[in-house]
Amino acid sequence: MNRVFKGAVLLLFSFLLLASVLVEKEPKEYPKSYFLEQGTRETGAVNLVTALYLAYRAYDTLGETIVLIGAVTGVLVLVGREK
Amino acid sequence: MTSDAILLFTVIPLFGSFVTLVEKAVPSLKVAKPAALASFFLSVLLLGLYGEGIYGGAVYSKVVGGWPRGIGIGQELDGIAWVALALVYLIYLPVLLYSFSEGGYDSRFYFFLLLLQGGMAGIVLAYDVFNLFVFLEITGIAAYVLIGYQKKDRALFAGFKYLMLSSLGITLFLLGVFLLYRDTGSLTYTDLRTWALEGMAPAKPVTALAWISTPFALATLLAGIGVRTAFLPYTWLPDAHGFAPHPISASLSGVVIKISFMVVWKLIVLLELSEARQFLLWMGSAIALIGVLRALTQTDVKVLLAWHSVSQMGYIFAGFGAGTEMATVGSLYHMVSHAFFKALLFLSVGTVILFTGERSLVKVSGLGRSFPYLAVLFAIGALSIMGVPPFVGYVSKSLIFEGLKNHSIPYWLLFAASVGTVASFTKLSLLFRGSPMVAGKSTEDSARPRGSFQRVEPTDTPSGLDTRPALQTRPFKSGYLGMSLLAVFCVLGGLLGTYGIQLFSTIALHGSAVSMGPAISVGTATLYGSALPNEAAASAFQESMQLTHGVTFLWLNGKEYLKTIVTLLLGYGVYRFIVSKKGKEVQAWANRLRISFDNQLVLLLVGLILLAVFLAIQY
Amino acid sequence: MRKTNILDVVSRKLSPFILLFGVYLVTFGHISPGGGFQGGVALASGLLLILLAQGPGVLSRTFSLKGISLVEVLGYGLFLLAGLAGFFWGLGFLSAFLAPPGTIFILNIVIGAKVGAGITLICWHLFLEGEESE
Amino acid sequence: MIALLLISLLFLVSLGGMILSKNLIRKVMALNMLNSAVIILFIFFGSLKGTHAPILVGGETDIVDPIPQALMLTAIVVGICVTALALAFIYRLYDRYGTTELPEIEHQVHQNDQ
Repeated sequence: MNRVFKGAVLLLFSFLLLASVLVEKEPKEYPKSYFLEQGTRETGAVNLVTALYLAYRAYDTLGETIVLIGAVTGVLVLVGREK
Repeated sequence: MTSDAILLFTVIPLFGSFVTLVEKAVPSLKVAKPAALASFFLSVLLLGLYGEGIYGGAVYSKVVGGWPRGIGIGQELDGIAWVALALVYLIYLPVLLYSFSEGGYDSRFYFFLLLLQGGMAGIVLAYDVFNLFVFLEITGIAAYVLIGYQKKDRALFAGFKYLMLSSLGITLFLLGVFLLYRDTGSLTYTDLRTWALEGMAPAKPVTALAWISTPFALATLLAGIGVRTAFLPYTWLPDAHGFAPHPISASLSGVVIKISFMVVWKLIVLLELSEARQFLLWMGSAIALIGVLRALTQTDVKVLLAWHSVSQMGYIFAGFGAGTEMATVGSLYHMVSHAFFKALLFLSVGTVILFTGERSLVKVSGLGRSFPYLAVLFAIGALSIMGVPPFVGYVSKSLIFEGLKNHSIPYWLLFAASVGTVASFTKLSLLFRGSPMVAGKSTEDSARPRGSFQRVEPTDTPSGLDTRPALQTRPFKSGYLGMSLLAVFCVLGGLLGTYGIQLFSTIALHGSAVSMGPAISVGTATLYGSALPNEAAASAFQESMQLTHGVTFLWLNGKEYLKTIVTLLLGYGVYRFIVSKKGKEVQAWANRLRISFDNQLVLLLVGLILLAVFLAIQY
Repeated sequence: MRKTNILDVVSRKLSPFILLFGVYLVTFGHISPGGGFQGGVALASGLLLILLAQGPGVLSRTFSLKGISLVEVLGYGLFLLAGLAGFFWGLGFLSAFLAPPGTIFILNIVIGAKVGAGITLICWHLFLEGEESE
Repeated sequence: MIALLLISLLFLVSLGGMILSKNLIRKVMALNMLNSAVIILFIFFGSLKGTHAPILVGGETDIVDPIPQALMLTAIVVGICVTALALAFIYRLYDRYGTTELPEIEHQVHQNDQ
């Protein structure tokens, strides 16, 4: 697969990407309005982002801590010397 | 059974992994292995509790943390998810038992093994696109590290390539999540489904080309997960599964690639992407043949098996792609049967490598007399993959072929692939047939104690692969136990074929991905109720597959037997050709065909563009 | 290139304040901008400043490698327990088991400690290239 | 519009860099850039409507969409972890093959296979 083919594939992909990304759109109102009213009352956090990732979507954060500890142990396994 | 507990499927393995970490911190506490076993039994218990509900078509949905539906993260246990979880745990036990007896794994190995199980359970239960992204990442990290765990140089290189390809795929998946979030404003599957039913119009397009954004978004989504299930750049799989530690390649080939395909299955059924099914049909049958052709030219036993995983996944794609009831049930059934016999094959061949220290067919053969029980286990696995009647492979393959009758070209491609499979497994069976030979020297005399695990110091290891320390004699009992379990599953899966079809037809068509069933959601209010479009089709299919018809279709059906015999004969013919002198030259030439890593990345983009084109046609 | 002691002096004087700022970010996460992740990374950068400026010897005088990995493991365990606590309270996994601000505050601190420990460990192990990793 | 163009350019440049570059470390850096490009795209889109940060101090209601920001915290840390693992792999590969150039490693691997 020489360079021309790679270039063609990249060009085609960039055409698709640009056509679909360069579109003027506004974010929707619904989920944001809910957080605006209920956010502080339900979770007690003034900072909505913290309320979101620690209360409403805490499951993502649990997943993310697992990714972090997985990476730390993985680096330890891969880089550690044989005992 | 209330739907609050479905979250335990992911929490139990993750808690088990926390316990194994305790052993890493305090080495005196030997808790890693018991924790791994305990998490197996607890999860299977939970699975059983939900069993009869799921069979009745119930769907359990729960939002984590009790928040309203569109706000928190949803979890759903439906028919497909239940089958996937059952598959995860049925393969997890033999892999665990094998790793106990193989030894040389410390508590960190079990940490990652439990992380893998927890990640897969999370993927299957996810009902939120971003949550799916997180759990895909967890399974990914566990898989990368486990592949390179024994730090052999080929495994490290394979693990690195898999990491880069899979991370590129997941980043594209994140791009797809963004595009969908932009158009629908939410991340849950339900809103995606309502958006898909309204014709997927991108909100208020400005530029003339805005219609491209939807097919592109779906293409990035599917291609992102597709990398994991050997969709288009399937070239990473032979190295990754071939050079991973033996229990890991069994677990990867058996389950991990299927779980990501189940997500693709859910998304395609959810968003009604019939064009994507066409793409799967054509690509699946092409991959099936390519996989077998590459497998025929391999000499390294595990890489040969890994290429067969690629081709068997091709069957599953083609079955799902065809879309007829028979083929869909066949595809789901083949996922289960492939997991059983591929895991058995990887473990049995892995034991041969452990016992003799040799990986290449040129160097080792004729072990039948010294390891008769291992030969029997291998034979069961090989016969199942060839689709020989009494075993599980026969049932699912004949279902797929039956479902593909009216697609002529994919049918013949898959038939050629079956012939190739028969040929390459007769070649692989040389391990146990012919004159006994280990590391190039014939070992006629060496009386090896039965079933014990004695590693012969490999004399000339070409690629410095197996540089383990010298002889370790240790009984291999729990390894054999694990493999015998898999063998029993292979045989039972075949003999109880008709009941299997009943179970899978109710699950595949009735309680399918999008709670298409009457959504008897136990516990919280009905969340995702939607009429079952193919209710009539499901019940009609169930009547057609009633016990009597099922039996006649499977066991008294002359045509199927004829087809199997023809495949076997043709396969033997191809085998004769490969073993002949001319065949060897073809093998040598084919082995020089290598695809560099950069081209694999380009292949991913090519796959994505192809998928986008297919999706655009429907749009 | 002669080793000047500007680096030592600056890093030794600066890192305590970075750590303090990190602790502030973590504890006031739910009121002011910041939170577990950002605070954790600030904490990690404080520690890594010493690691890079003066080498692992100085850092391991105050923060032992084993201690930090213990913090990591406990952080992970505490988060899981916090989730399970919600489950046992009948409200379902990871739901608010204390009065509204309570759960967020505790989870914030657990996450801050964990991310801080995690990133320090990653850089420390890569820095050590596995010489004396336990 | 210009911002979207710049972000997609960043995405394309890093994608091209990842595919065309020969050095493994450069590939990992390109992967990291790719990840950041998608993260910036998400957050930029979230902040199109609304002016203030999503912290409800003093009864502010015209806030930016908080969801992308919360999601991207996780995506950033995931990016870090993948990069850390990739670097660990590269360290081991360098330790064994003595180089971080991809063609050379592939050449040595094929040599071992013959």
